[in-house]
This record gives sequence, C-alpha cells and structure tokens, in this order.
Amino acid sequence: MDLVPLKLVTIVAESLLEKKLVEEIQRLGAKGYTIVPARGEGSRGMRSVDWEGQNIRLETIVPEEVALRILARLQEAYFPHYAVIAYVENVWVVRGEKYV
Amino acid sequence: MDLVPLKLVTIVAESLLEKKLVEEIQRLGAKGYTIVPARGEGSRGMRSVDWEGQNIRLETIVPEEVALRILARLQEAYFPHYAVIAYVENVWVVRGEKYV
Amino acid sequence: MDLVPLKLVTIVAESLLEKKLVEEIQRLGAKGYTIVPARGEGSRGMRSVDWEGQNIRLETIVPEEVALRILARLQEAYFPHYAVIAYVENVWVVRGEKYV
Amino acid sequence: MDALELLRLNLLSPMVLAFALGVAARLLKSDLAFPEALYTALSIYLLFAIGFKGGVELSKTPVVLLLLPALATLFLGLLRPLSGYLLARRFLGVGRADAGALAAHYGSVSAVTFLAALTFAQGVGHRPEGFLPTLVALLEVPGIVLALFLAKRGGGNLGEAFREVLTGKSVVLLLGGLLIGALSGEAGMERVKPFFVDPFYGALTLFLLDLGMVAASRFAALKQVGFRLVLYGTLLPLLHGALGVWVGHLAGLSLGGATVLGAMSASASYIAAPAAVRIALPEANPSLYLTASLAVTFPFNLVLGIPVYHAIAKWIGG
Amino acid sequence: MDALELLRLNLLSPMVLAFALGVAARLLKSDLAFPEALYTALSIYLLFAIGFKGGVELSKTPVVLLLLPALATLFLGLLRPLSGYLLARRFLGVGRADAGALAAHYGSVSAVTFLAALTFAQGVGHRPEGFLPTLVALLEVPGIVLALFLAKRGGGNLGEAFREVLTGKSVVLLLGGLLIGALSGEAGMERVKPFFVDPFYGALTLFLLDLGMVAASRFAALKQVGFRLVLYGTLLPLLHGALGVWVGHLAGLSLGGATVLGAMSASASYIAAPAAVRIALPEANPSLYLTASLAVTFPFNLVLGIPVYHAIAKWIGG
Amino acid sequence: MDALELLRLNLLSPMVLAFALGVAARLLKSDLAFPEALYTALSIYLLFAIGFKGGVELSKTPVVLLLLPALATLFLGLLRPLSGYLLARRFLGVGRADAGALAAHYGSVSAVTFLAALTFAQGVGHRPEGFLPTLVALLEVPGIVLALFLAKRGGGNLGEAFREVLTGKSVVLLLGGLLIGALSGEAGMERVKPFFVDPFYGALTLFLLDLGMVAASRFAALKQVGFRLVLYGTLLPLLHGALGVWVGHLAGLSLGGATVLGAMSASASYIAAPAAVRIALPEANPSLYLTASLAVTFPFNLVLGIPVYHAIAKWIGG
Ligand SMILES: Nc1ncnc2c1ncn2[C@@H]1O[C@H](COP(=O)(O)O)[C@@H](O)[C@H]1O
Ligand SMILES: Nc1ncnc2c1ncn2[C@@H]1O[C@H](COP(=O)(O)O)[C@@H](O)[C@H]1O
Ligand SMILES: Nc1ncnc2c1ncn2[C@@H]1O[C@H](COP(=O)(O)O)[C@@H](O)[C@H]1O
Ligand code: NA
Ligand code: NA
Ligand code: NA
Repeated sequence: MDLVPLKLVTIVAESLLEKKLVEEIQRLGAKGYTIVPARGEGSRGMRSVDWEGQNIRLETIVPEEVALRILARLQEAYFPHYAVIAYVENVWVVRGEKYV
Repeated sequence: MDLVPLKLVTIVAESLLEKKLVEEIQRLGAKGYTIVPARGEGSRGMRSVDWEGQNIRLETIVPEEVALRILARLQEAYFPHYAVIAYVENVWVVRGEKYV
Repeated sequence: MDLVPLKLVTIVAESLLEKKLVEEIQRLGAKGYTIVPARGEGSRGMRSVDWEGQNIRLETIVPEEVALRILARLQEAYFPHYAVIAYVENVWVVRGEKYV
Repeated sequence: MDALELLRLNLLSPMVLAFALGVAARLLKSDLAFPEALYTALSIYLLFAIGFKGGVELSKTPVVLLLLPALATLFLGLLRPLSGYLLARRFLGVGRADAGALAAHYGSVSAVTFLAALTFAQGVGHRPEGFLPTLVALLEVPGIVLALFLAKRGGGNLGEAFREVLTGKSVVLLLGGLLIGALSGEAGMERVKPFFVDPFYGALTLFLLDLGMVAASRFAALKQVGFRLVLYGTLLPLLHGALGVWVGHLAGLSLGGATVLGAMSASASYIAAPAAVRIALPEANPSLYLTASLAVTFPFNLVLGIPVYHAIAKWIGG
Repeated sequence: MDALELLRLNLLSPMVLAFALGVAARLLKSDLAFPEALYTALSIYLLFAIGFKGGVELSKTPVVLLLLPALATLFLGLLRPLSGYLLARRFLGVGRADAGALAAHYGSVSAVTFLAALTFAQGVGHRPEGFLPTLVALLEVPGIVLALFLAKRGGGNLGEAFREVLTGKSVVLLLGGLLIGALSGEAGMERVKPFFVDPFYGALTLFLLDLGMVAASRFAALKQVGFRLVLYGTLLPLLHGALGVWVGHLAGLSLGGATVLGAMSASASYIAAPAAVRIALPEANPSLYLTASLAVTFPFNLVLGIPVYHAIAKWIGG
Repeated sequence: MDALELLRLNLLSPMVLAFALGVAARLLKSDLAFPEALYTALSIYLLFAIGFKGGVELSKTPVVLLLLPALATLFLGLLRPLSGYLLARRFLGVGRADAGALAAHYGSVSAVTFLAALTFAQGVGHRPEGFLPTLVALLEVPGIVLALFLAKRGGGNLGEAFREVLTGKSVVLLLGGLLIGALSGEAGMERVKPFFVDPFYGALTLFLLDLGMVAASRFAALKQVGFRLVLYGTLLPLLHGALGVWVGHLAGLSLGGATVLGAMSASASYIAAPAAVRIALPEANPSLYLTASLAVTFPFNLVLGIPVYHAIAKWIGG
C-alpha cells in the first residue's frame, strides 16, 4: 500500500466564523474538511457560554503549499481580531490524489 | 519517562458505519478507540443534514502493522462506496503495552 | 512565514475529570486548551452510556517540557484509577510565543 | 366545502405553513437551524405518541374490524415496491441498486404525511378510524424488505437489512407505543394525555419547520437529478394514493379513513428506508432517493396530494 | 395595588425567581448546566410562539389601529441607537467600534424582557394590546443596522451585517411565526394552543433559569469593565424606558401596552445584536457589550425596571 | 383492590411499560437512542418540577406538620448507609471503597422511584402528603456524605465530595424548585401549571423509556458481578422499604405517604451518588455500584417493590 505524506491543518475558532473559514480554505485549495463543535480557553478567555457561541475545530488535509497559504491568510485576516488558533501536522493517507 | 512511538489512525466516515467500523478495527487488533460526532464536506458532498446522518471521527492508537491492516481493509471494503477518509500520524504514549 | 515546532498533548478522559484536568494542565504551564465531547472504549469498557458519563477529548499545544510534565502528572495521579489515556504529537504553529 | 376551499384550509394550516417557513428560511440563507438533538427528540416524541394513541384506540376495537384493513395494508406494502421498482427501471432508466433504493422508499411510509392527512381529515370533519396508526406500523416494514430483495436477487446480506428495519427506531417506537397504549388503555391515557395528545399538533408544527429546512437544502440537487425524477416523485404518489383510497374503501374504511390510507400509500419513507438502504445497497446514489422522497414527494403530498386523495375518496365513496 | 406590592409581585414570580436560582447556581459553582441544544430549543420555541400568538391577534386587528404604534416603535428604533452611541462615546469614553457595538445592543430589543413585561402587565390586571409582538419584530432590526452604520461610516461590509440581521434566526422565527399566526388565525390556534400557548410561561421559566446562569458567569467581568458600565447599563434603560412609555402613550396604547413598550424600549438585545456585531465589528470588545446587556441591563429590567415603567405609565396615563 | 390487582395496575401503567420497552429495545439491539441533551433536559425538567410542586404544597403546610416526618427522614438518611455498608462488607465481602460506594448509593434516594411510588399511591386512590418532595431533598444528601466518611475514615478529600453533593445539580434543582414554589405559591403555580404539572407524567414516561435502555445495557455486567449482588440489591431495598414505611407511620404520615416514604427509603440513587463517589472514591468499581442500583434495585422497586411497600403500609396502618 502506498502511503502519501500530506499536511493536516487544524483550526480552532469561534463558531461564528464557520461559513467564512470554509469559504477561505476552499478558495485556497482544500478539497474537503471536517468540523467538530468544541469549547476551550485561550488568551481571549473561556469560550463555552452559549451566548458568545462556542468554538469549532476544523481540520483539512491538504498539500503543503495549500497549508502554508491557509496559515498566511489566517495570520493576515483572522488572528488579530478573532479567537482563532491553527496548527499543522504531518499525516499519511492512502489515496493521495483525493486531496490535491 | 519512557515515551513509546505508535500510530494514530483517524477515520472520518458517515455515522451509519459506526458499528461496522468499530467491529472491523477491533478484529484487526485495535485495543480501544475514541469517537467524536462530526460534520464535513468532501467529494461526496456536504454531510451535515440530519437525514443523511452526520459523520463520525474515529481515532485509534495502534502499532504500525495494525494501522496498515486497518487502512488496507478500508481501501478494500469502504472507500469505493461510502463517504470515508482515513489518515495516519505518529504519536507517543506513556504506557505502550496498553495498545498492543 | 515562521513555523515554530511545539507539542500537542491529547488527553481522552471520563468527563467528570474535566475541571480537575483543566486546573492541572494550566498549573503545569498550558496557556490554552480545546475540549470536545467524545465517547469510546478501552480497557475499562465502553464509555457511552449517559450514566457513567461520557468522555472528553482535551488537547493543548505546549512546549516540550510542559508536555512531559503533564504526562508525568497523569501517570502519577490519574492513570491508575481513572479511564484516561494521553498521547503527544509534533505540531507547527505560526505565533509560537502565544503558547509559552 | 368545495375542493378549493379544502385546499385553502390545508394550505393555511400551521403545519403546512411551518413547512413553508422552513423552506423560506433555507432559501434566504438564514442561520436558523435545529440542533440535531431537538430533531431527534421531536421524532421520538411523535412516533411514540402516534403509536400510543393508536394503541389506546386499539384496546377499544374488536380485532375482527381490523382484519380487512390490515390485509389491505399488507397488499399495499407488497404491491407498491413493485410499481416503484418497475417505474424506476423503465421510466428513469436507472440500474438495479438505484431502482431498489427508490422502491424501498416508496414501498414504505412517511409518518408525518400520515399525520398531516389525519389532521386534514379531522379538520374537514371526518372521524378516521382510531386504529390507523397500527396500519402505519404494518406498512412500514414489508415494502423495504421486498425492495431490497428485488435489488439484490441472489447476493448480499439481506438478513442484516431485515434486522435493521425491524429493530429500527421508528418501528420500535411505533409498535412499542402501540403495545403500551393497548396494554394501559384509557386509564393510562388519562395520565399522559396532557403530554402525548394535547400538545401533539404543536410539536408536529415545529417538526415540520425543521423538515422544511431539510427539504429545501435538497432543492439544489433537483437540477442534477433532472426533471424525470420530479415526474416520478409526483406520478407515483398519485397512482399509489388512488390505489390506497380504493383498497381502503374496499376494506370498509370510512371516507376519512380511506383518505388517510390513500395518503399513507402515496407517501415515501425518509426515516426507516434511508438507513436500511444505505447499509444494504451502498452503491445506490443517496442523492436520487433522498431528493425524490424529501424534496419532491413529501411537499407534493403535504400541499396538493392530501386534498386530492380526499377528493378521490369522496368520489369513490359518495 | 401600591408600588411596593407590585415590586413584590414581580420579584416572587416563578420567572424572576428562576433567574435568581440560575445566578445562585453559578455563584455556588454548581455543576448544573443546560445542554446547548436545550437552550437553543427553548429559544426557538419561545420566539416562534411569541410571533405566532401575535399573528393570531393581528388577524383580528384592523390595520389602522396598528399604524401609530408601529410608527412610534420605528421612532424608538432609530432614536435609541443614537443615544446609546453618544452616551457610550461621551460617558464611557470608548472608541467608535465599541460605541457602535453598545448602540446596536441598546438599539435592538430583548424578547425575554418583553415577555417578562407582558406577564407583569397581565398579572397586574391589564390587557396589553395583542399586536405587541409585531412591534417586537419591528424594533429588533433597525437599531442594529443604524448602530453599525454609525460605527463604520464610510468603510466596511455593512451589507453583509444587514443581511445577517434580517435573516437572523430571531427575526425569521418572530416574523415567520407572526405570518403563520396571521394566516392560520383562530382555526390554526385552536390546534396548537396546548403547545404554543398554555405551557409558554413554564418554558420561559426554564429559559430564565439558564439565562441566570449565563448572566452570572459574566459577573466576574463586571469588575474589569468598571463601575461606569454599570451606570450606563441602568441609566440608559431608565431613559429609554420612560421615552418608550411616553411615546406609547402618545400612540394611543393602553396603560398595559405603554408599560410593555417602555420595557421593550429599555431592553438591550442579546441574541440578534451580538451575532451581527461580532461579524461587522470584530474589533469591538465582546466583554463590554455582552456584560452590559446580559449582566447589568437584563437583570435590572427584570427586577426593578418593569415595575418602574409601569409606575411611569400610570403617572402619565392616569 | 387486592394485592394482585394492585400489582397488575402497577405493571400496566405507561411508565412501567415504557421502562420495559426501553429494556426490550436494548436487548433487541435496536438503534433507538436518546440524545444526551434530551436525557439531560428531561432530568432537569423532572427534578425542578418535583421541587416546585413540593414547594407550592409546602407554602400551604404549617411547619409543625413537617417536623416529625423530616426527623424520620433524617433518621433514615443516617441509618441506611450503615446497613448498606455493613451488608456490603459482610455479605458481599468487598473492600472499604466498594462498600462505601454502595452505601452512598443506598443511603441516598432515587427521584424517579419516588415519582413512581407517588403515582402508584395516587392511582390507588390515596392522597399522599404534599410535602413529600421536601423529604426527597432531605434524604438525598446525608446518606452520601456519611457513606463517604465511612469509606475514607482518616484520609482523603471529603470536603470536596461534600461540596460536590450539596451543589450537585439534582440538589440545586430540587431545593431551588422547592424554594421557588414556596415563594411564588398558588399565584405562581397557576401560570406554570400547564408546563410543570399537567404534562409531568408523560415526560416521566419518556424518561423511563431511556432509563430502561440504560439499565438494560448494564444487564451484561450482572453476570460478572455475580448472584450475590442481585440478592444485595433486592434484600436491602426490602429491609429499607419496610423500615421506611414503619418510620413514616410513626411520624404520622398517611397510608399513601408511608408507602411513598417506604419506596424512597428502599431506593438507590443513580444521579447524585455516582458523581460524588467517582470523585471521592475513584478506586471503587463503578461496575459494582451502577449495576446494583440501576440494573437490580431500580427495576425491582418499580415492578415489585412499590406494591409490596404499599401492602406493608396497609398491614401496619390498617
Ligand atoms: N494552547 C492551546 N492549546 C489548544 N487550544 C488552544 C490553545 N490556545 C487557544 N486554544 C483554543 O483556541 C481558541 C481561541 O484561542 P484564543 O484566541 O487564544 O482565545 C480557544 O478558545 C481554545 O479553544
Ligand atoms: N481533505 C479533507 N480534509 C478533511 N476532511 C475531509 C477531507 N475530505 C473529506 N473529508 C471528510 O470525509 C468525509 C467523507 O469524504 P468524501 O468521501 O470525500 O465525501 C467528508 O464528509 C469530510 O468530513
Ligand atoms: N487505543 C486507543 N485508541 C484511542 N482511544 C482509546 C484507546 N484506548 C482507550 N481510548 C480512549 O480512552 C478512554 C479510556 O480508556 P481506558 O482507560 O483504556 O478504558 C476510552 O473510553 C477511549 O475513549
Ligand atoms: Na497559531
Ligand atoms: Na484516504
Ligand atoms: Na497513555
């Protein structure tokens, strides 16, 4: 079996941003994504009360250059004003062509 | 502290498959798993409407050979017909014997 | 863009422990965390029935030494009596200073 | 009341309007959304309550009265998947798996369509038979099983699908509620009436609001699947509806009862069938069967079909 | 009844007490928590039910009777964001974005405060006009839009925020319910009354229990944002409340109706406004506006404000 | 009515049947499942409603009438963990931690068993005292604390466990509801009766359906833990039940009231106790205490125990 190395980008963000973030990553080249509702705490305080909305945890498997583009876009337009973090990992998948 | 390297296999699949997938991975050697409800989008379209059911995100920590067996089984019996993806990562755990 | 390597510690534990675990990791140096409700099965049996409570999946991005401290603390005080597992991964983030 | 007046009455019921509101909300891209738990809670409540009410009625009905209608229902349960399958193969030109999937949906029944028809019939002033929910439970299972059988002839794990359908939550809740109602009777009913009976139509209204959103999110798929599917999803209900009314009439149902049986027969499942089909026929295209049953047939029955079946029932019975 | 007696009556209503219980639970660090789905389900139910009841009343009201009150409401919807903005700039000394965010909250309306006022007025023996929910829907939108406009003069994507507000779930449910109520009228009401009307105040009580917990979890933020915000969050409602009563009186509302319009005018939004502001003014500080509207103004109105607006209404109208 | 007739009456109530349906659904491997949010919502509703109704009754009860029954309840709350602990040590032969865990469960109380007993007593035609829910709140806490104390003698963080129990959601909802009911009295009750009183038994029926599924999923564990646990989980309730009836009789409760107190005394907690025990005695085996209280004692009381305690009450009181 051929395992193809790719990047997994995980974004944790306030849930209001869901629609926007999905549009951004698709525009930047992501072919799919998976979202899980989450709660959490960081420099902008606790995010678990209904009123402010919870967080989402969005992950997308992409080639390295798409991963970098996504991070750059987040840094430019989201990190300053919104409760968002993002990180990248190495993953291996079977059907590599599915993600590019 | 002794950190033991293992593989983390993550499967995102339509939720109808939960029972089947759990049986498969246990049969192939997984000693445990963690499931989180998810939604998402990929080549088979958006999966967030109640009716088609949502996705699940299943992860299991296993030795490398079990990871490969799981991927092979998915490729054979699930990738063609179902909305499923899977990826592998390197992780380190404390109690290595718990997972083999 | 500068990608800074850090550690991602993921803890899967019975949900009753949430408050305690959050206090522990913050005391040990974590600057933030993300929690997702989960269910699962391991050596202590199925955890999905309401009564025993479900699991949580807690992840926190931290420097390596904090990761090791967290694992050590878990091994000392939680692994023996509670349904808990933990694993560590390598991740890369943009704003490295945010996590130390 | 003439036909137009009846159509107006149906269109202006809170339930049909709530469905329309759900459609509108989705088309306007509103952020309105029901949590999955609310949708599931409402469906558990509705199915159990239908069963329970039916069971209490059943406890007051002599079994013999039930015999003919039950036979009629079984007949419908066996015939409808056949017509659904054939029409799908010939008219839509799809393969075995897709035809079987469609047949499973149009061979089973939609509990919400049943309820809408019941409300309509009662609103018009009829008193449909109390044991009709029993028939819903009867109609739900055989059609799916037969359809899967048609699709798989020879291969596959039909057994698993059969178990899946029989122990599926809609059957368990309907039949379980029925049994509980039949066993606890009027004495039990008295205790739980303010929960399972009085607020029922309000809860159904809320459920239809959600259903409207779900259906609308399938409208986009209509273009892909094409115009023939729309025809399939309206002609088949008309055929099955007329058949249901007629068979119901033969079995001795009242005018209201025949109307409701017609609507049941015309309806397509979207709870039990999709789950069973996805397991047993994974190669069938969900876009096809979900779009047909949810985005075409369900609204068609809700808005136009039910008054039509009523008109047919009047014409046959009067 | 004298003023003190009325205050007591208000304080000892199950709703206000449930709010207090929620606050206490949070302060005692209880593990009591409402699942998110329950909170969402309750808010969907309450908003739709308010709209629906209002719609049914509307179907019985000649349009002319509605004209003046609607104009009065629009006037309030345009004036209140201005006063909210100015007071925030001058008295709190915050920047444009924060002032705009506060103005959006105090320019919109809180449906729960409306309900509490309605209950109070009915409890005292008044019969507030049936079309008041229509006014809630009217008051919800313009204030937010104007406030965002104030904050952004020149730049930014106001359009998106405007769409967001208009298709936001609270507006869709309120207006949608209103429409459904108006179209289905008394006949529809009869069917769904045991769900949307009778249990309404009990569901509201449960909702307020949750709201109490949410408000209390913001109390800690009060220290950070400072004492001036507390003043802002109590003086502005008093001002807006008196204005609302007076304008309502001029528009011909009954004593009960003027009281309720006063409370609406005094209230600050915490469903529609936060979502719109977060999108359109991300640089505004949520701690400021959420704390003011949820932890200061809402409890203030619930406990003290409503009886005060009633006293004003009596004084003006009597 | 003779004993058999009463047993039949109990077995055929919708609540007991719903529990059985839940068990059956799990044994049949049905995919029926309640979303966690629904289960939590129902338990919040039930606990608050019990408290509230009790509070309203309390507002009409002279305090002196409450004194003796409250003392009796406290007595039960202190004695039962002792018997639970001793029997676990001697008869089951388990260690301190496990014995303490079991004692905490059988020293506390199950609100649902209380409700089932109340329904039964009312169904038979008795009028149990209105203040009984106050006693439920009283019985819930002391047993758990004493049991943990027994298990930990000397070490451990009892304080934390104590806080945990006192601010646990079941105590907060019960006592909070009680307080709100007592303060708002009949006037408050009138407003919220169609939500908290009328639909109560229906909601309880749904809850029992879920409880049946949970209990059944523990049946498999029965084999592991062995036959002695089944004996423990039936003999202890019989002992505690008889004791409760007797003490209730001495304290002047009516026949219905003594029956209900007996059932309360016979019941084992499965909401407050498990949470407290897991924190304070993590080394205790959950399989043991959850299986005993949920899969043995609860069904036993529901089906057989309650009629038996009623018979005892008749025999003592008659
Ligand atoms: N160190 C961290 N590890 C894991 N998740 C984090 C961390 N810091 C922040 N988060 C998540 O990111 C969200 C936004 O972070 P912040 O902008 O720092 O408030 C938080 O609510 C957490 O869910
Ligand atoms: N590139 C991707 N990154 C993350 N998740 C994905 C990706 N592609 C697909 N998925 C997830 O896998 C599910 C099935 O994928 P598919 O079979 O491509 O429709 C989707 O609903 C997503 O939740
Ligand atoms: N091998 C594994 N892979 C992923 N998750 C696991 C694994 N083993 C255990 N878990 C999770 O950790 C929880 C506690 O594990 P245990 O203490 O082994 O019962 C389980 O309920 C699972 O959610
Ligand atoms: Na980052
Ligand atoms: Na793959
Ligand atoms: Na580990």
